[in-house]
Amino acid sequence: MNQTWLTVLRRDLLLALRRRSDIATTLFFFVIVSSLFPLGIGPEPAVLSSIAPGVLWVAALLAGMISLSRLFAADSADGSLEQMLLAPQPLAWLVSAKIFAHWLVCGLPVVLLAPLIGLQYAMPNDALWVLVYSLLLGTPTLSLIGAIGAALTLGVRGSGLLVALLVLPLYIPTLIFGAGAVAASAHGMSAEAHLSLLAAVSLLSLVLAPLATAAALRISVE
Amino acid sequence: MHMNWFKYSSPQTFYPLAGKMIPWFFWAASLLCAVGLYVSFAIAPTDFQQGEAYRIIFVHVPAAWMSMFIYLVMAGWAAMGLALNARLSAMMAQALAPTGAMFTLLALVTGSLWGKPMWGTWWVWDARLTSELILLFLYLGFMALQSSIDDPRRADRAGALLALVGVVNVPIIYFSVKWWNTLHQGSSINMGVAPKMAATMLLGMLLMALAFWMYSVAVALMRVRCIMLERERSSDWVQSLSAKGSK
Amino acid sequence: MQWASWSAFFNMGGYAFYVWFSFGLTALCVLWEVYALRQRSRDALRLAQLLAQD
Amino acid sequence: MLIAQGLACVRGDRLLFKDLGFVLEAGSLLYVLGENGSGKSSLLRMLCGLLTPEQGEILWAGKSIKNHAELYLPNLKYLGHLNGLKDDLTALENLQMGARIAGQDVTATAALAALTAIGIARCANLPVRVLSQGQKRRVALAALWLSRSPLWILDEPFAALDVAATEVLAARISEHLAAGGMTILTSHQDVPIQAKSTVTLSLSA
Repeated sequence: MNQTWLTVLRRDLLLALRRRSDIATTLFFFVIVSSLFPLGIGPEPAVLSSIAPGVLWVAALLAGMISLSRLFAADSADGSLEQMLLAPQPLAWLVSAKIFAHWLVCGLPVVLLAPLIGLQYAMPNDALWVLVYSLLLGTPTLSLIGAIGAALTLGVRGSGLLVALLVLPLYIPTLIFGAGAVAASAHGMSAEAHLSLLAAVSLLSLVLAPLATAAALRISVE
Repeated sequence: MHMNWFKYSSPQTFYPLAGKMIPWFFWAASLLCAVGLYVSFAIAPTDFQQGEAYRIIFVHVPAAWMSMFIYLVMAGWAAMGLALNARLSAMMAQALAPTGAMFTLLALVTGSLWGKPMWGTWWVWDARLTSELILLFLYLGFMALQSSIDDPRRADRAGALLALVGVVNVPIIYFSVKWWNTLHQGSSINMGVAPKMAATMLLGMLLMALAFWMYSVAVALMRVRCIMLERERSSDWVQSLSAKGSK
Repeated sequence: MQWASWSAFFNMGGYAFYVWFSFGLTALCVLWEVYALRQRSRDALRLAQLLAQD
Repeated sequence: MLIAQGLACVRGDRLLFKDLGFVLEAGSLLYVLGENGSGKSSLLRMLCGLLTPEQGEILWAGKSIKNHAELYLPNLKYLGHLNGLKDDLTALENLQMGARIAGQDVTATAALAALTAIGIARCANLPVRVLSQGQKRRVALAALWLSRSPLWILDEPFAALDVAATEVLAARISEHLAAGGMTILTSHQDVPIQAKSTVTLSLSA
């Protein structure tokens, strides 16, 4: 059982490694979106540090979202999705490996890069740490929930925009708790409550999202 | 019992049945609406703080209730459609969505029309309005997904799954928005109904909500009839129906 | 009865625009929805008829 | 033993077939014939459980494949008209990972032997992206030399193959049938496959 899971993970990571430009695109998107805000708002450090949590979280959310369409589209086009559906292992289990790979490729780099961008926004040091924690807890949820949207819109016309419409409203709790944690810490308050709620949302989606994604994939290949 | 259900779940038997039910629901809606409007405008007293502007709640609150209620009912039909593979259930879910979206939009617009004279701004980011806005997004997502999938069977099933995912998320979203709202003191205007509300005010709201409910049922039945006609346009029963209509 | 006169009723204590706009818009939406659905049903039947003639 | 009863398939507005049934026993071959658009591929996908029949049911060892997928899927090897290969992986990697996802551990030596059997060993370490259509098909078909599943469902396995490869594949399928396996396939051409019993199923458009 683990053998298969690891194979799916390894295959997706290997593919991402052979197409490094895809990872770079996501990261570049994150950097450029978060750099646009100071240009639009003005360079005052006080203003920037107060909007930083929200801006960085929204940028991370969008960066995760634009990469969603790749999650199952290639597999569906070359037939490896069919093969995965016919594997003896439960589909939800294999899907969770794909989602994990997606997070490693698209989520983790953003988490690691975020504190650097945070420095540009004149964020205090403590808040930078909380930013990393909150993204670490929250970005897996983005991949998990996003996978449902990606599976539902598989092969549908205009799927890129549609996935945004489906998935963004579902991202709201993660955004609220994630950005809230960073903001609380920037105001010298404890971020613990936010982070626990964020973890709760992540756990819930960890349990439910692979099942929903598997069901959506079954519907999509019919 | 079992057979009965299958009988009415086939479109050609449900279509005339729904046709017979629609006028009744419309009559009930009109009657309830008439009484409701009378209570809301003639009997309910003027509010001490808000003056006459508060009378907007007689559409705003029922519309907000209906918007959430319809989403729940929609998810219920969707779940049944997925579990029993029943076409009619999926069609009902699809038929409810536009009406639910309309009530959501009405709740938003009337809420903002109520907010303007009370707080001097068209929009406040309070928990209720923000949740309604997100609910509108959920409705729009459902409708967009269904309309962009050509195969009706896949559209039904994908839409149903999305409605279920949405309904699991609605309480979480509502809770998170409330939490967010209490943390940000700057926008802590609470648009909730005043605690000491006269019984007649509550009665007016209930009557209007019932009227909206009956209306929603009637309109959903109308729409489900349209969907049946469109999907089964080549089947014999639609053919004979359209031939009858043209004579 | 709450109102001294019809004009007081229509004036709504100075909030006429907000109150009547809310109710008017709701009525408009409801009527439009019913009208649109009748139209849709008629169109669907007409299309079915056109298909039958082929 | 695979049993199909009263199957019906609807795609969009069209009824492709109905009341379709057959019994496939160990060692037998089922030929599905029909023009393009007659529902051959849909039937094969239905037999895999990818497509839910509008009516009817499919039984494997007496149990419905829909409710007992965990019993059915380990016994199934399906090859659709999509190859299921990743362009950026080499032929060898594709074969090994594909087998592993199907729940079977395959050594590099065994995978190479499979590629040799269908005559494509020299491409083993090339990324599939650079291969021709026929070569890709052969990489996908090499999985049949590794498969231990008793039931093979193959959609146009002989398309895009040259004469030599066709013969090798036909021999492999005959060998599989002789060992008590079952095969369901669609094909445009006549292929010399030896089977204990052959059932032909014609779908009309």
